[in-house]
Amino acid sequence: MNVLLDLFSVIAICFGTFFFLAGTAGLLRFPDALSRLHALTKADNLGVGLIVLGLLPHAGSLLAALKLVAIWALIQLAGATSAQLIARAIRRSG
Amino acid sequence: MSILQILDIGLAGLVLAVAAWTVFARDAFAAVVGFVAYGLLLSLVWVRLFAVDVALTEAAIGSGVTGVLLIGAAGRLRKLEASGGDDELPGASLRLFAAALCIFVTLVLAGVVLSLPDPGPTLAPEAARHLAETGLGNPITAVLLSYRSFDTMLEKVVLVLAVVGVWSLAADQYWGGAAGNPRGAEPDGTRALLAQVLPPLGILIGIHMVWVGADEPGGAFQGGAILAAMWMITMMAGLTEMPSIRSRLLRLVLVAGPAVFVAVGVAGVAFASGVFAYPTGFAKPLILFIEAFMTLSIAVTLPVLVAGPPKRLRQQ
Amino acid sequence: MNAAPIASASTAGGSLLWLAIILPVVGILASLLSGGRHAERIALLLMPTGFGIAIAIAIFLWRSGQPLVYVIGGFNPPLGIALRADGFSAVMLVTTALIVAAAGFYARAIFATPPGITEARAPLTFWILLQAIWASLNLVFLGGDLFNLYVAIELLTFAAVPLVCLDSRAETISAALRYLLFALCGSVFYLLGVALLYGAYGTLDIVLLSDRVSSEPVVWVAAGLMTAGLLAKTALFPLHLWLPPAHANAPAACSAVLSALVVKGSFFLIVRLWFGVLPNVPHEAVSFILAALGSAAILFGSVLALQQERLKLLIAYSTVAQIGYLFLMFPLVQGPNLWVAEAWSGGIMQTLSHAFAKAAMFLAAGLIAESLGHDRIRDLRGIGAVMPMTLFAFGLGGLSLMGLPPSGGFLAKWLLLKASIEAGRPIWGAVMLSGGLLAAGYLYRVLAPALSSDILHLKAPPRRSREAVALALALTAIALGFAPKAFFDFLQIGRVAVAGGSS
Amino acid sequence: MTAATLAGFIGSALVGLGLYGLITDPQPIRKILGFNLIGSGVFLLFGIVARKGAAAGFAADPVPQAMVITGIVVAFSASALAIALVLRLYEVAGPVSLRSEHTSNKAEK
Repeated sequence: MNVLLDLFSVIAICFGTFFFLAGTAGLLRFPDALSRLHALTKADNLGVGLIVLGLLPHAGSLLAALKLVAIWALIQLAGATSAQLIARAIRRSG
Repeated sequence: MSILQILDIGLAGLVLAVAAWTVFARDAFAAVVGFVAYGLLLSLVWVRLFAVDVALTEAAIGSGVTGVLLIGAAGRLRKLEASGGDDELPGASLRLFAAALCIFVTLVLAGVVLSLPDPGPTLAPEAARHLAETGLGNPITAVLLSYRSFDTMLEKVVLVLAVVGVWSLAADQYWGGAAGNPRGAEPDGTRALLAQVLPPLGILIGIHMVWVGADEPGGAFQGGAILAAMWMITMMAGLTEMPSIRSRLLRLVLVAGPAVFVAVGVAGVAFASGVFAYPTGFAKPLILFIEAFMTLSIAVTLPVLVAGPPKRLRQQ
Repeated sequence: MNAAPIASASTAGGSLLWLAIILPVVGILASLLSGGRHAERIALLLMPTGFGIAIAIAIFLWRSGQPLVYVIGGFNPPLGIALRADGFSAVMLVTTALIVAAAGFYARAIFATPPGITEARAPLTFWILLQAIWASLNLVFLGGDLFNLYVAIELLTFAAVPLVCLDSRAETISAALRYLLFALCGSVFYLLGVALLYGAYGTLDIVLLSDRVSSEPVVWVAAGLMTAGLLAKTALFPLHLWLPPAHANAPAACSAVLSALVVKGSFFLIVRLWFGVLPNVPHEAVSFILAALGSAAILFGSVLALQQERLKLLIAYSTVAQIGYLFLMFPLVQGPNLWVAEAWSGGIMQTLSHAFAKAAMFLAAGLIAESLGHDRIRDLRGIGAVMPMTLFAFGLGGLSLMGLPPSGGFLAKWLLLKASIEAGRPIWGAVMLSGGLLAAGYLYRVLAPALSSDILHLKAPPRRSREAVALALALTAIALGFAPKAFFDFLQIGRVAVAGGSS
Repeated sequence: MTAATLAGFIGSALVGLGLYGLITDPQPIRKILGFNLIGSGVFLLFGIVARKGAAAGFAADPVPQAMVITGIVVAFSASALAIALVLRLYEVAGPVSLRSEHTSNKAEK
């Protein structure tokens, strides 16, 4: 059981970091600001989500697990809002 | 070399690279954005130094609130200076001299820091020995609010003076007016959504941080900074506005932290062994009492400082 | 003197020490809360009380002959913080209380809330910040812990900088900004030294540190950084660039406090550092450098003062020069020599007499500028006939700056001169004498036209009471010249002998 | 190399970098950034001192940590006052660099 959970964690976190890597590559390589933003937000949301998912079995207590989920939710909220605002600023400045 | 060491070296390189960016970037706005990222990276360094309280403070105030302040200022300066005519750097000889001086300072400092004894002299045992008297579990909170509470009280006065100093830069006709945008100045769906969803959770987290700060990392500064951020978010969304600087309530909240601190401190003369001493057995409740008012004051002082001097007449 | 008992217990009268700090702090908070006219009332009410506390501290000190100590919160250093008062602290406390009160009384005419308005910007901030300067200086003079003193100098910065630009003119704002950057840079280097000292010795208590420090690289680097930082705040040549525009353009009451007191705060900490923290580390070479910079400041500041066309700028450059004299005491207070007590008294006497004389001169210059609408020196012809009392105050202050008897400035320079000759270092004496001649030169440039028989018309005659304030300060500077021997014994209370060979 | 040693190098280098920015950059806001860099470098040195003082079951000496927390708040207040001054200066006088403006020795006309 423990081994299975560990395996799950490793796989989830690996995938999570992969999305971060892809997002970073996109941020550096994509040609314009809007597509860079796109790469970044998609990767961040999935990346953080998977890492949090992978960490959940190791949270130790229900409270700690809830805190992890709260962190994920807060990052979602912050990421979505800032991406919106940045995109609007880009559109306004042309 | 372990993985952790490699990560440490990578982090160190990143911190220095971003710091160098803030110094050498051509555009002031870009430099400021770099500074915010730098602050976040720095809080990771603090975690690596096992100073979680400091990491929280650095992230919340050193990077977060300072970042809002600097980005706001850089944005306004960019609007004000159409051509930006003062970008010329000083002459090469001065820059060379400055570079030599700075490298010298860095080397001397690094040499001295490396020569410091390790393990070094420490007050940790002393702090631990008196921890029971305070009833606290977090030694840093004990230092801030008991052993060296005099420093902390005076630092609250520094915040009050900073507010007075910033307000003193108002134009005379706006005295009694308010800073920032009026309520509903720029209606904006995204910001309004964030400002409605985030604060309930943020306020909870802020209060939680102050509460657990007695025993775990956290405290009035960190919790207060989060509460401050929540208020700033609602102001940015146009849901709330800065009150008039003459508002009695605003002033009451600004001075409440230091005033309660001083009052409890002076009461120590009558009820405990001396000024800023706590009566035996009442240390923890009194510390939490002071922290509650300090948090409130910090939560209001930080946004007031970010908002700057009053810029408009108050709408009646 | 055995330091251990001093560090560990509060003494009789110790409670006065925290009271001297908390009282103006309460004033600041109450003034901001109640606002408007109350700020002025609170400030003016607290000033006599604060003066009483300062006097009481001096009396306790005189009776016991030992430094007063108060341990805050019952936590002994190194974990906790102690406040200490020695002879130098006590006279500085009294001086600060007097000059702050004088500046406050003088400023009532300018910083009164106009009738019909509940609260105005400049008055409210002036009265709050004046109390803040007072509170932070008291902390500077009493603090026994280097980090506590860091908070003190930051408080002082926050109190002093906005006072420079209360009138919102572009040149005062840029002077204030430059002052702030210098001051912040100074504090951060001071803090860097504090970090290194803590890392090396595990305490920041001055008395405990003085027992632990030894001559090693970390101490020299820390002391060097702290001194450099404090010199930037004291505006010792060549770090003086910020001072003349800030002091010359601020409102006169603020200039008086800034020039007479605020720069002395960081000077006081340099003295604390080298003679309180590091007396057991011989430091003759450092003293020589400081005195050399001081000499350069005297000559450079005086020569620039000679060239100024505005009265307040002339006085500000004279401050640059007079700060230089303060550092001449450093090489003369070394080792267990006979002249050390004289040099110490001379240095403190210079600090006090310059404070009173400079405050008097700035207040007088402020009255002249208000009455004429300008302070151009060449257009002051005949001012002596229409504003005799103001000019008399200015002249008496100048007398003390030149070092002519009878005045505190004379006594200070005479003591330092005597010590320099006894020490076999007449060079410092020569610098002092030439500085006195230059001072005579730049004061003559003001006094000669002022006393001419030209007819001058004032826009508005000054108020007698405000002239009297300036005159009272100038007379105090003169009266210091009659200080009895007991006063000099008082200044020696708590002085720690500096290690080092007799030269 | 321990994290503390490494942090010692970062702290020293940050002080140097910040000082360079403070000296050479004419724009006031960049000078404020430089001051903040020096400040954070100094705080890091406090952090190393704290880490080297780990004892009594604490991973770091709490006293220097508390000092850093105080210091961060003071540094923020200082930045706020400096920024307010810069913005006010721009309002009153337009774009000004601290270098181009000279000490006015001349009489006011």
